[in-house]
Amino acid sequence: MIEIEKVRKSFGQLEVLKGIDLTVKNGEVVTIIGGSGSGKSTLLTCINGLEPIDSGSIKVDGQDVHDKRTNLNKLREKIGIVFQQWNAFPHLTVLENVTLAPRKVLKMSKAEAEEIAVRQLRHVGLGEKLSTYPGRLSGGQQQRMAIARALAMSPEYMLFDEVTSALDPQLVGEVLDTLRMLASEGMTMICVTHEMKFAREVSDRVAFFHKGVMAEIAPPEELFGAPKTAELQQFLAATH
Amino acid sequence: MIEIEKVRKSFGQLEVLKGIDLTVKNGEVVTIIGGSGSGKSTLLTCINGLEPIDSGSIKVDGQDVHDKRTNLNKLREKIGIVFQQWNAFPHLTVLENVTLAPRKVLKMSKAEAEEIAVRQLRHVGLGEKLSTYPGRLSGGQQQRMAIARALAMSPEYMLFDEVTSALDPQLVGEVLDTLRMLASEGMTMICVTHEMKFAREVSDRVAFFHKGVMAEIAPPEELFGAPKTAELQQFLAATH
Amino acid sequence: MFNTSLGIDDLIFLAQGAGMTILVTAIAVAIGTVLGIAFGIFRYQAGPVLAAPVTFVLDLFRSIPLLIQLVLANAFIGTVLRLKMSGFTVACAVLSLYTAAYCAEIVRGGIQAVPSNTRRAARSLGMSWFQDMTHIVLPLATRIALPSWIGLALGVMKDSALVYVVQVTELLKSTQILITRLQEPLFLLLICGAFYFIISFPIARFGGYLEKRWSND
Amino acid sequence: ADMLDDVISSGTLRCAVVLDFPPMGMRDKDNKPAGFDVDYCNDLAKALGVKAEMVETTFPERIPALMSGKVDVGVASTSDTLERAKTVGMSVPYYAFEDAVVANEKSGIKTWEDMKGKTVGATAGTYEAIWLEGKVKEWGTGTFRPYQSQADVFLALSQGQIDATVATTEVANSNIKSGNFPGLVNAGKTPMVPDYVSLFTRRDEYGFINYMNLFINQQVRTGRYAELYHKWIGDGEPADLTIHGVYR
Amino acid sequence: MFHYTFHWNQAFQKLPQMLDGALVTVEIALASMVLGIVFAVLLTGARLSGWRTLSALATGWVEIARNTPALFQIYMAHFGLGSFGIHLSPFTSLLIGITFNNAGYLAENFRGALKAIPETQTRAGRSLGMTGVQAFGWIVLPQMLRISFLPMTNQMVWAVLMTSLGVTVGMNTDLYGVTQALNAISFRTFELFAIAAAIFYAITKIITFGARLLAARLFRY
Ligand SMILES: Nc1ncnc2c1ncn2[C@@H]1O[C@H](COP(=O)(O)OP(=O)(O)OP(=O)(O)O)[C@@H](O)[C@H]1O
Ligand SMILES: Nc1ncnc2c1ncn2[C@@H]1O[C@H](COP(=O)(O)OP(=O)(O)OP(=O)(O)O)[C@@H](O)[C@H]1O
Ligand SMILES: [Mg+2]
Ligand SMILES: [Mg+2]
Repeated sequence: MIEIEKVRKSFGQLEVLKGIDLTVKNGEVVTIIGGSGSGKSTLLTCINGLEPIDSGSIKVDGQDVHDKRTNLNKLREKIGIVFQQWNAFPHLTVLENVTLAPRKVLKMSKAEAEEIAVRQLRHVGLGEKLSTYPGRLSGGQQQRMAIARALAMSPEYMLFDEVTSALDPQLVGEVLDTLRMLASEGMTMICVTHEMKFAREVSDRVAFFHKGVMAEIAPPEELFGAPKTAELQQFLAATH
Repeated sequence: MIEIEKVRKSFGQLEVLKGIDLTVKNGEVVTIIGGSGSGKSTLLTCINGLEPIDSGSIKVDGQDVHDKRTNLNKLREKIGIVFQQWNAFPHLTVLENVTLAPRKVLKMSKAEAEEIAVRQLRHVGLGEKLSTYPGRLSGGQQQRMAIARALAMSPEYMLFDEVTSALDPQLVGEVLDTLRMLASEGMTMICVTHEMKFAREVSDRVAFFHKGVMAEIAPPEELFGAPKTAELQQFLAATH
Repeated sequence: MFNTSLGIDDLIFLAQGAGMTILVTAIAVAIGTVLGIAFGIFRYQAGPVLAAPVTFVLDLFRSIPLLIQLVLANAFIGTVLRLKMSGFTVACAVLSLYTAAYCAEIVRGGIQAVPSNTRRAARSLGMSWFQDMTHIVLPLATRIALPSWIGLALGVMKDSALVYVVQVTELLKSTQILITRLQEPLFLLLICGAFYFIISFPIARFGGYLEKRWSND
Repeated sequence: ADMLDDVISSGTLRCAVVLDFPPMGMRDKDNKPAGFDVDYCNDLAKALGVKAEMVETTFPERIPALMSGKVDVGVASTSDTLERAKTVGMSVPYYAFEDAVVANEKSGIKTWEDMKGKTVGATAGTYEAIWLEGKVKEWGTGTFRPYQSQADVFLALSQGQIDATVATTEVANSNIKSGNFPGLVNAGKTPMVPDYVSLFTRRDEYGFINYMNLFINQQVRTGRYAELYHKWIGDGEPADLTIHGVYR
Repeated sequence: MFHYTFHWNQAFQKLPQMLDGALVTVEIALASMVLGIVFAVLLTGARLSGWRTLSALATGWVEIARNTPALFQIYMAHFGLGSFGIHLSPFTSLLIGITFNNAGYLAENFRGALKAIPETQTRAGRSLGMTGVQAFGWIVLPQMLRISFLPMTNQMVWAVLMTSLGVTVGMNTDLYGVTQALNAISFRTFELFAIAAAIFYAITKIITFGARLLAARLFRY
């Protein structure tokens, strides 16, 4: 369970998160939508402790992420995250990309790590690309590799930050399919996305961020069907 | 009137245009759709003489574009073109971007050029951004500036090459609105686009390119409603 | 020019000079690179304020003619501190720091060019700072920085022509010695220039090739 | 221990020598150091019972080489100017030069006075250079160019980059005779006072300076001075190293 | 602590002479930069001209400039040309040597900068009816100069540092030459060269700072 309480966060003068409350239960898929700069990415990076927060608290399985005593490297093993871009380690093959963390962080043997990696890469449809370098992959394949890499750590939670927005329209589908598959397998996920169709279809709840505030949160039918705030109405109209 | 007859064009071994015939009457809006690499952009650059053709002919108002005696610089003054990307001259302000060609090519005075530029920039909704540098504009604003820049030369024809495809989804709308406005004002236009909704709505005729051939051309209702060739059916299915 | 009195012994003498050029360069580049990596990481990690003293000192090495650096170091070590240090040692020490000063910039630039998301991805997988540095950042920064580093190494080789001021007889000095005796300046200078060129040009080309190849993917 | 002790116990005497100054210092056909100064250093090392090591320096670098500890002593035809004596300790003279004008034939220079208004040069930091630069300033016309080595001066002179130089008679004759520089002529003596040259070491090494003084004295007494003169410079009498009317 | 007595006073008395030398140093560096940029533009043009011989000559220049020591180039400009009976003053030789070097490095740079400007920029210009020359002059060149501005600043700093090599061709009026001449008389090596170093440092800082100001004025995008 991820429990976010009254989280505030500023970059210098700019307050990016203005008191966010959100609880994500195990097995739940929460999608976050919202305009550019509304703080969506920032929230995700706060959840796995890549960015410190100013006040409030974030607990993952009851453990406070921003407590000094928390071993963040340990905690991050169970929170996978995939970003919009530059996810791949370009100097490593696909297989090495996926085995690196299990070997160095979980201290697995090479054989063991490779077994898991191959399984996850097959899972996302990259079983044929093991010894290719990411530079030779399409953007969609790179993103799926990044997902496999995160999955290889056997995370309990997955965070996705607009994983399709840097992709050509043709490639979006294959990555979203991978996410759908994960959702259907019961993975707990928070997905930031611009793909409304996807959000509608896959989420248990959709959250709408506006200027650092979570303006609305509701099951998709409700949120898309009957947007309450003027901002959300406007936002939905713009993205038709 | 733009008259394109049996135009063939190769890059090295690769034949990109395999005999294109197309006539665009004054005031008409023709949209070109088609897969990547089908030769759409190449045709546009041939129309204003940026690329030479191998055989066939292209006439604009009866003047042969690829005739050696044609003064291309002169001819281009009446054909505006806007590309997918890197249209803005980054070292000039918005106003300077628009006044540069009228001043240097049409030898207008600074005041005269600025008057026209301001008018065109207001027209595309950039009246407030005159002394901004393009780097500070959103992609959509940059494209609208590029349109204003082309309009400032008072062209009789406008060619648009996927002017929205490098833009974030939120910004697409504002640029398409500008194109709609131009169309409604009676400008003769050829638009290459991936936006089917736009094509359907604004075009007099839609042309479908496939591998260097104009596979179909028809009014939008007909083309989208009853695609004849298997390729077009497939293409439309893929772009839902 | 074609009936030269340049003998086989003289060629050996020139080769010794060339050997000295290469030796001094190799030592300076080896030590300078290690120091440069350390300084570069420090400058990147410590932030501008903490790193200011290091930044300042390194900047000195890039803002004062190498000739003066050598003369000053020589005078300071020998005259002021009265340490007996061979010219070779002084030359290597100064050139190493000189190399380090440039190398630190290259390293810092290389690290900065690693996209922050790539680093975040590594940290998100539970890797520690050190693991991130060794497995992700340095390998990537190396690819970005290698072409510039090759340029630097060649630059140091060319600049090592100045160590004659601390009585080290490298290639250009050997050439001048032979000119004194044989009085065939043009011919000898061309040999000397050709030597630098033959070493530098292919390596520089290789650097350009790497740059092109790596910037494409 | 002072430097005399240091040298004896280290077993090596490091001499700064200038090797583009024939016949005083040069390289033989094996590119090995040779010349009057080189032999003189070897003699000094032999007297001290140690091995000699030649450290080649340029003229401008010979004193910095001593000051920075690269050498123990300079045997480098160094004029005993008062300015230098502020920095290093000078022995009594071990040789004396007379200077001559060497000119490029094409310049038409026949005597030292013809140098007025011409482009002249000499080796940076030498006694001749300082004198010549002074003269050019005094004349208020012409140009003076210092080069880093005697070799560059003669190269420049033979290429015609400069019209004339001032060099010791020995060097002038040796270079003209070598045949390496066609078109150079000896245009006669200069009105410079004879150029007495000394060995030098650190200013505060009195023990060593004392030793060198006695050594120079012994070289003359034993006839080694004349022997070296005949070996490197030629027939005739070596210059008198005493100066009439004063002590030193 | 030191066995050495610093004679700063004696050295500081020579400051006016050294500052005169610094002026000459800056003059040479500036002149060599201006000439270097002109030649670099010509070399870049020659290399892109498609005319084989011309392009090979230009490439030869660029590669020699970049692959041999600057000291060698300056020495060649004096004694190398001297072998052909071309007599140049030390000032001219030094200027030629540094200009040769600057032009080579800058030409390589300009070529890279040109590559970084998307071809669509020229196309956009041509589509507006501009001639090739107009499109280059109004659109490509300004952007190229901006991309090359930092490397040009660095090259300017290099040019200043390279003037110190003039002593090898008999230069005695620039900062290094003056310092060496003073040193030959008094042998206060450390003091004199420390002052020279400080002056060189100040010059380079003024250049980089000035360049930053200039860039802020010139490039507001
Ligand atoms: N490291 C940082 N330093 C300073 N400001 C930052 C930093 N990261 C983000 N910001 C700012 O914080 C605000 C929120 O950024 P964030 O990336 O969370 O937005 P977002 O909702 O993810 O937007 P997008 O949809 O464009 O990705 C933006 O104004 C951004 O400029
Ligand atoms: N300058 C060129 N040199 C060589 N080949 C080219 C050049 N320009 C285009 N091509 C090739 O010609 C073909 C057609 O290109 P064109 O840009 O016209 O396609 P398009 O229909 O505009 O595609 P897209 O939708 O991707 O823009 C492609 O295969 C392309 O690689
Ligand atoms: Mg974001
Ligand atoms: Mg196209």
